[in-house]
Amino acid sequence: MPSLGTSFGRGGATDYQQDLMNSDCITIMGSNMAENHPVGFQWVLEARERGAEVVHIDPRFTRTSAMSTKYIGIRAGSDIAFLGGVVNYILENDRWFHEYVRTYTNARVIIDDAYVDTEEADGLFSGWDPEQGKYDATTWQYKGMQVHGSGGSPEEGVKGEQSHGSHGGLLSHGDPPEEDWDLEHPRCVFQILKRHYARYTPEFVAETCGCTVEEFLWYADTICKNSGRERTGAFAYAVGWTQHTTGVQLIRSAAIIQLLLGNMGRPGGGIMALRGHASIQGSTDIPTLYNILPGYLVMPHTEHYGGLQKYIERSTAPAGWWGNADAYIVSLLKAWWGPAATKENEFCFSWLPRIDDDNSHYWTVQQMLKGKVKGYIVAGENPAVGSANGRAQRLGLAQLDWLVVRDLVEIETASFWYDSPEIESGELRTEQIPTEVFFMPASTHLEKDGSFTNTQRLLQWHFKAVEPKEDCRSELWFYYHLGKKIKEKLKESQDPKDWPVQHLTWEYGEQGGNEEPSASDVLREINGYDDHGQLLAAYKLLKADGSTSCGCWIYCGAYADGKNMAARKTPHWEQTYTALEWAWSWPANRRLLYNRASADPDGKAWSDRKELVWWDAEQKKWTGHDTPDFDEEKPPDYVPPDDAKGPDAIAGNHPFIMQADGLGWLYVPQGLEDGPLPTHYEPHESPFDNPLYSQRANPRRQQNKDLEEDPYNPVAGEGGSELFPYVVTTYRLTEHHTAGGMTRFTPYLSELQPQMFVEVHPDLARERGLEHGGWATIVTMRSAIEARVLVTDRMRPMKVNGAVRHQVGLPYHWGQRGLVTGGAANDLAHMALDPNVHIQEVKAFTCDIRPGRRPRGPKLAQFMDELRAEARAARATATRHEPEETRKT
Amino acid sequence: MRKEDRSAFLRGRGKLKREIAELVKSWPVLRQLDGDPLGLGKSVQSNRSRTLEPRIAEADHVAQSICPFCAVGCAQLVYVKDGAVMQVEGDPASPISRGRLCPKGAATKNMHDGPLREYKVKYRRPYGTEWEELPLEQAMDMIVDRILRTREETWEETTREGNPAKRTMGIANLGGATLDNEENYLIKKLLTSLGVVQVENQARI
Amino acid sequence: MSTAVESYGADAKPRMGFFTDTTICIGCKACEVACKEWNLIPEDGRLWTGESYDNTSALGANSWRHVAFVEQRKPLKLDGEVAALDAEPLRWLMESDVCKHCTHAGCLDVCPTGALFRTEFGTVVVQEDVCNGCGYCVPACPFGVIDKRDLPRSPDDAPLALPIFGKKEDGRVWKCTLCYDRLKGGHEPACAKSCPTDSIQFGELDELRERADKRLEKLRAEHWNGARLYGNDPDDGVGGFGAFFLLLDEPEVYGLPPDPVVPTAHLPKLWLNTAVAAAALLTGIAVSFFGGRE
Amino acid sequence: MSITERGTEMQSYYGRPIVKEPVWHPEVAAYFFTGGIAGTCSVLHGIGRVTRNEGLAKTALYVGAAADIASPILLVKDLGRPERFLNMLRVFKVTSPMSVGSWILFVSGGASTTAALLELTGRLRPVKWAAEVASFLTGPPLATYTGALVANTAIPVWSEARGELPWLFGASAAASGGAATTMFAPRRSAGPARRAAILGAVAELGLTVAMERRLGFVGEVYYEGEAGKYGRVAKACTAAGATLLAARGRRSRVAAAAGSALLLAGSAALRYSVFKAGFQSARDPRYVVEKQRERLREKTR
Repeated sequence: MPSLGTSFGRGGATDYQQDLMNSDCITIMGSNMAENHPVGFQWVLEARERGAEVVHIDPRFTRTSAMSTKYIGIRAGSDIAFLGGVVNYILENDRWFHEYVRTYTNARVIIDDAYVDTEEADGLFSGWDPEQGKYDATTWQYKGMQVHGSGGSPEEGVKGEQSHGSHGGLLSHGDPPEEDWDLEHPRCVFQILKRHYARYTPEFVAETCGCTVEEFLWYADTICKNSGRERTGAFAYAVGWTQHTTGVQLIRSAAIIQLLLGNMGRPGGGIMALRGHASIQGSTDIPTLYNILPGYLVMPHTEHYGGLQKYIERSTAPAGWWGNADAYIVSLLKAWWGPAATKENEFCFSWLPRIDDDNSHYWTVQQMLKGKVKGYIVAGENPAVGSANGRAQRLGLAQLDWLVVRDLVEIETASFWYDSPEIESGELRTEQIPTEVFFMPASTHLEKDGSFTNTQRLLQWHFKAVEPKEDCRSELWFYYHLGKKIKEKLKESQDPKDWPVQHLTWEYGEQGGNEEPSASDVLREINGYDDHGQLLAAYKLLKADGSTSCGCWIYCGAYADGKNMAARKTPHWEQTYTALEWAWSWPANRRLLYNRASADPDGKAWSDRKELVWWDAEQKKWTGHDTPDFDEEKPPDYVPPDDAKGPDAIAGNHPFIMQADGLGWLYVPQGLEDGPLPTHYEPHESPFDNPLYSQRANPRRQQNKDLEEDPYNPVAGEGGSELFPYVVTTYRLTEHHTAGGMTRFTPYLSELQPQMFVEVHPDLARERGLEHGGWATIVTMRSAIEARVLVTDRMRPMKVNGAVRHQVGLPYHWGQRGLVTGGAANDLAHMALDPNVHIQEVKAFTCDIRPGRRPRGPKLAQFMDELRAEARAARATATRHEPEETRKT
Repeated sequence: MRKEDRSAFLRGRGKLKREIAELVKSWPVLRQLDGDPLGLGKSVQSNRSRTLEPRIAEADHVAQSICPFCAVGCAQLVYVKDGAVMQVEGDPASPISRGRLCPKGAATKNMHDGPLREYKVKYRRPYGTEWEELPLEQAMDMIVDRILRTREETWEETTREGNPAKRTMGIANLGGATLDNEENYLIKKLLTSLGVVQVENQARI
Repeated sequence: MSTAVESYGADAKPRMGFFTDTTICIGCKACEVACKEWNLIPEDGRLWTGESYDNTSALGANSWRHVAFVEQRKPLKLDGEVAALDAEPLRWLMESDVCKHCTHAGCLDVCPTGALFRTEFGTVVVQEDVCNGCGYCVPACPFGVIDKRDLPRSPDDAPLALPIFGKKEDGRVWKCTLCYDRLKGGHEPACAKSCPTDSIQFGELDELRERADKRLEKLRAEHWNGARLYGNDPDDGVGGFGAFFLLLDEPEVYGLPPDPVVPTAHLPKLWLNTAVAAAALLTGIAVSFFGGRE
Repeated sequence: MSITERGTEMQSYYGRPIVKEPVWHPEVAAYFFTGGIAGTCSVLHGIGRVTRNEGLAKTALYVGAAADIASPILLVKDLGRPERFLNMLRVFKVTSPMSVGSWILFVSGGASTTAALLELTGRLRPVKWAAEVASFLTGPPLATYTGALVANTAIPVWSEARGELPWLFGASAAASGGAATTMFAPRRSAGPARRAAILGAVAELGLTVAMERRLGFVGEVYYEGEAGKYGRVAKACTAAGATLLAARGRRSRVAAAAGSALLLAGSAALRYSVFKAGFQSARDPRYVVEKQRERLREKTR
C-alpha cells in the first residue's frame, strides 16, 4: 500500500481494530465497515457508545451509515475533493496540531525550485512527459538533494508498492538539508500544501461532491475538535478508496489530514486499512505479487540489471530501517538457495527473474488475449467474476493452452468453456476452445495448518481440524509436490536456467497419508535461522554476510525461540487491552505503528487520556502499553552524528523510523507515479468535467486504448456521453464474500441474498421507467447484465455543479454458477488502472440502465455490437483532448 | 417348567411389572399431581429433554482456527467428532472478535460441507465438451509436464534490449489473499525459481 | 397465572432471556446463520423479496431468528446539531426478531401433548421427541412465531406407524429453544454468541431489564427518535417477554403486535361460557322432547 | 413507490401477517362437524332412553357412535406425526381446550362406541349402562368445546368471537345432530330430534348474525373469500332446512330427509366458514394491529 508506505513508512494499517474504541471521532470513508467487517465494527460501536462521533462519508447510505452518528452522501469518485477541502479548512482556520506538525512531519522541508504544482499547470505536475505518459519526479524532490535512484534510468526511481514508501533522498543524517521551522518559506511543504488546496473551499466541495456546505463544515469542524493533545480521530477505509484510478492518492489525502491533526501513532488515531480477504495483508507481506519479494524487497527490474551490489544500493536508504536492506535480501537468498548461495556468487542473486514496469494481473489478461500467456494457475480466486471486465477475462481464458483452477467448488473460471455469457451469446463455442482445464479440489482452512495475516498485520495461526476428503488438498500440498516433482524431473539437467530450481531449498517435513508438508517448517524458514541453525528472534539480528537466512524479514520473530508466536492464544481477559500475547504482529509484535508519536518530542505522553508509549527517564528506555515502535534505548533528545547510517541516523524525536528522514510525509517527493500531492481528478469514466482543470482525469492512469476487448464509454465533453449518463458503483454485501465462491455455493448464505439486484433512487426509477421488484438491464461498452430492481432512497441523487445526477448501485457477488445466480457486475467494468498499484476502477464508472431483462443468446452479442457502434460514431463527432496528451511540463 | 426357567420367568415378570410401574410413574398426567397441576413444566419434560447436552460436549477434540473470509481475523473453535466437523463457532478468547462471528463466519461449517463442494479432480481436454475423471497423481504429473513445456517454449534469457530477463512470460499464477502465508511463500519461492514473474493475487483487485 | 418454573423446585434456575437492542443491530444476519448452524435447521428458500435487505421475511419453522429491515424517511435523532443538518432524513431500522419466551405463553398453554414446556431456565421449548404436530400452538401464538415444518422427514426419523395416513413431512412444530441444550451445558445461545455488536444480549432476565432501562434513559437523553422498550413490562398481556426488545418505532412497523395478549388470558371466562353453552344445549335438547315423539 | 417510502408509511411489516395462519387441514373443520353430531346424539340418546323413546335412542346411539368413530380418524389424519396420536393423553391441561377436548372425546367417543357395540351384541348390560351415562354426560361439552378451541387462539376473528363461538358451535351441533338422527330415526320417534334440529338451526342463524355484527371490522372476513362463500351457503341451507323440517318434516319422510340433509350441509358449511375465516383473518395484519391499537386507546382513555 504505497499511499501509507510513502506517507509513514510501512504499507500496512497503522492501527489495530480494537484501538478504534479509543477514538473520539471515526471517519469511515471508502468503506462499508458494518457490512464488510461486521465483527471489527464492534469496536466502532464501542467508541460510539462512549460518545465518539462516527461519520460515514459514502455515495451510498449503507448499513454502516445507518449505524453512524452522521452520514454524508458524496458522489462516487469525489473523495479527494472532499478531503482536500478538509485540508484547506485545517490550514485556513489554523486547526493543525502545531508542535506535532513542526516536529514530526516534513511540513518544514523546502522543495526544489523547479517544482510546479497542478494549480499552476492546469492539472499536471512538473515533469510530465506526454510521449511516455509518465512523470519525471526530479523536480518533486527536497531542495538540494538528488533523486535516490540508480541503475540505467534514474528517472524511474524506485516506486510504488515496490518502494515500501521508504526511500527518501540521500540524507547524510536525520535532518533534511533545507528547512523552515516557521513554515513560512514559500516553497516549504506547508506553504505548497496551502496553495495546492486553496481552491478546495467548502463551496467547491459542496458543488463537486454533492453534499451541502453545512454538512462539510460540520464534519471539518468535528474532526478538528476531536484531534489534538486530549483527543484523537481515526480513519477507516477499504476498497472504496483503493479501487479508483486515483486510489493511492485518495488514501494519501487521509494521511495528510491525519498528520496535520497529529493523529498518527496515537491511540484512537491512525488510518485503519480494512482488507477484504483473510490474508490479503499476508499475501502482500509475503507477496504473491509480481513486483516485490517477501518483506517488500524489490523484484529486480529488466532495466536495472546490475548485480547484488547495485540492487542493494538502490534498495538501501541511508537512514532509517531500510538502511539494512542488504541484510534482508541476502538472508532471503540464503533461505531460498541455502548452501548454494555464497558470497562469491552474490548469493545467487542473478538467479532471480526480472520484471518490467507492469506485469500485473490486468497486464497478464491482455497477454492472454494476445496468446502470449499459455499456462495459467488460479488458486482460490475467481477472475471470471471477480476481476474487472469479466468478458475480457473469459475471452483470455479461452486463448490459453492450459489452465489449472484450484478451488472448493466449480467456479466460473473453471467452467467458462461450457457455461458463460460468451457461450450463451455464441461468441465462444465449446468445441473451438483449445484450453485444457484441470480442476483441482482444494482444502478449506479447517483442513490445514497455517497462518493468515489479518487487516492489522497480525499473524494468526489456524490449526488443522480434520483431514481433507478424497482429492482435496491444500495449496501447500499442491505447490510443494509440484516443486518436488519438477525438481525430480530437472535433476539431471545441465541447463543453467534450471539451476535455481535444482538448488532451491525444498525440505519440509511430510505428514500423514497425503504427505502434507509441514506448515510450521515453512513458517520456521520464513522466520529465519542463524548459522547455528537456531531460529532468530528479531529482524535486528539479520546479517548481510550470509550467516543468517530469513524468508521474510518483517516476519522474523514470528517463530522466536522455537515458539510459534502466531499460534499464541492467550485469552484477552488474561492481558491488557493491547493483547500483546495474542498471536504476533509485524513488525516485532508492535500493534500500533509509529507509536513514538503518542508522546511529545520530549518523550512524554501528549495527555494522560491518550498515553500509549513514553520515555522512562529513570530506566532510560521507551515503555508503555504497546511494544514501542522505536529503538527502545534511543532517548528523545538523541541527535544522530553526521556519519550515522541506517536506524542510527534517525533522531530521537523522529517517530517514522522507516522513513529516511524519520518524518511523516505530508508531501511525497518520491515513490508515487502520479504526483507528490493528491489532486482532484474525475474518474476515468465520468459524466462530469473536472471543475478545477482542463485535465479531466488522472493523467497517469493506465489505459488500454488499443485493446478491443476493453472499450470505454464516452465521457463528459465527448460525443455519446449521454448514452451513459449514470455513475455506477460496485460493492459487497454482508451476506456474501467477493466473487462468491465461498458463499453463493453455501445454502445458509445463498438464501439470505438470493439474487443479483440493482439499487436506484425513486427519481431515477421514474426517469427510466424502472419498477421496484422488476428487472433492469445495466449496460456499458463492455457488456450488459440484468438485475432485479430495488428502488430505495438510500441511493441518493447528487447535485453536482448545479445538476442532479443519479448513481446506480451494484453488488458484484453473482455469476453463472452456484445455488443462486445472477449477472456479474464486473462484466460491466473496464480495466483502466491506478498507476501505482494497477488496481481497477470499479467504484466509479458510467453506465446506462433500462427497464426489462437483457437480450438473450446471440441477441446479446448483437445488442452490444450495435451499442458500441453507436457510441463510437457519436464519439467521432466530438472528441476531447486532455493536456496529458499534448503538453510537456 | 424347570426351576431355572421358572425363576427366569418370574424375574422377567418382575421386570415387566417394574417397567410398567415406571411407565405409569413417568406418565405426565400422574406427575402433574406432583407440583405441576397445569402440566406446563417439569411434569411434561421428556427423558431426552432432561438429559439433554450440547452436542459439542461429545466432541473428540476442539481445534483453534481463524475465519477464512474477510481480514478482521475472527478466531474460531472447531469441534470435531469422528473426523468430521460438528460445529464451528467463535473463540471468546480472541481480543479482536471476542467470540463473535458475522453470517459468513457463522456459516463456515455450511461452506465446508456445502452441497456443491468438489472432492474429485476434473479434467477437460482441449476442445472437449465434457469433464472427465482424472487421478490426482496423474493430474499432478500432467501439470508438471505443461509447466516445464511452456517454460521451455517461452523462456526469455534476455530482453529485446539485451538486458537479463531469466524468465518465462508464458505462465501466470493468480491467487493468494485467501491462502496462508506459508502457501504464498511456497508459491512465490517456487515460481520465482522457475522464472515465472506473473504471480498475482486479489490485493490487486 | 403460574409460569411453572416452580415445578422444578430446587432445580429451578434464574430466568434467562434475550435483550435485543436494535440501536446497535447492523443487520448482518449472523444470528440467523449461527442459529441454523447450531440447531441444524434446514434452508428456508431462496426467494428475493425486494423488501429492503430482508429475504427471510418472517420467523417460522425454518427461521428462528429473523432480521427485519425498514428504511424510513425519518431522522434517527430528533435533536442536536446533526439532526439539524439533515434536510432529507433517512434511517434504516434493523431488528433481529425471535421467539419471545413469554411469561404466559400461548403455545405452551394450548399444547395438548406437553411437547411444549417451561424449562428450568424459564424458557419455552418444544420437545421434538413428543410433538405430534397437532398444530394448535401455531394460531395460539400472538406473535406468529411457532410454525409447522412441511419438509421431508430426516432419514433417521422413525418410520410411520400408521402408513394409511400418508404423511411424509417432518410435521412437527419448531421455534427458538433459546438453545436449551447449550444452556444446559453452560454455553450462551448461538445467536447471542455470534452477534458481532452485542445487539442480542443474553443473560438473567432481571439483570437485562435493568440494563434496558438504563439504555433507554441514555438514548432518550441522546434524542433517539422513537426509542422504546417492547416486552419488558411484566404486566403486559403475556406477563412480559423472556426475550424483549428496544425498538425505534411502533412494534407493528417491525411486524410485532402492539398489544399482544396470551389467548388463555380469556380462558377461564371462555370455559365458563362453554360450559353454559353445553348446559344450554342439553336444555335445548331436553325441551325438544316436549311435544311428543312424532 | 420506493421501499423507503413504504417503510416510512407502513403500519405493519410489508403487509406480512403478524399471527400465523393455522396449519390445520379441512379434516379439522370436518371434525368440528362430526364432534358436534356425536355430542348432540349422546344427549338425544340419553334423554331418549330416559323417556323410553327407544327408536330415537337407538338411532341417536348408532349415529353418534358413527360420528365418534369418524372424529378421531379425522383428527389423527390431521396430525403432523399421526403415529404419536396417543401423546394426546400424555397430559391433562385445563389451559388447553384441545387437551381437555381430547379427554372428552376419548371418554365420550369411547363410551358411545362401547355402548353402541354392546347394544348391537346385547351383552354386558351394566357396562353398557355405565357407558351410556358417561356418553350422555360428556356429550354437551363435546359439542361446544370446539368453539372454545378456536376461540382460544390469537386469530382475531376467532378470539374476538369467544363470546359466541361455543354457543354457535353448540347450536350448530344441535342442528346437525338433530338432523342426522331425524334422517335415520323411525318417523314416529323422530320428533324430539327434529325439534332439536329446528331449534338448533334457528339459534345457529341468530348467533351467526349476532357474531358477525359484533365483530365489527374484524368480522369482514365473513363477507369475503371462502369464509364468505361458505357462510352464505350455511345460512341458506340452514334456513331452508329448518323451514322445510318445521313445515313438512313431521309428515313427510322425504321432506324430513331433505330438510335434515340441508341442515347437515348448513352446519358443515358453517364450520368450514368459521374455519376458513380464521385463515383469512390471520393473513391480514390489519386485524391484529387495528384491534390491538383500539384496545390500547381504550386503555389509555
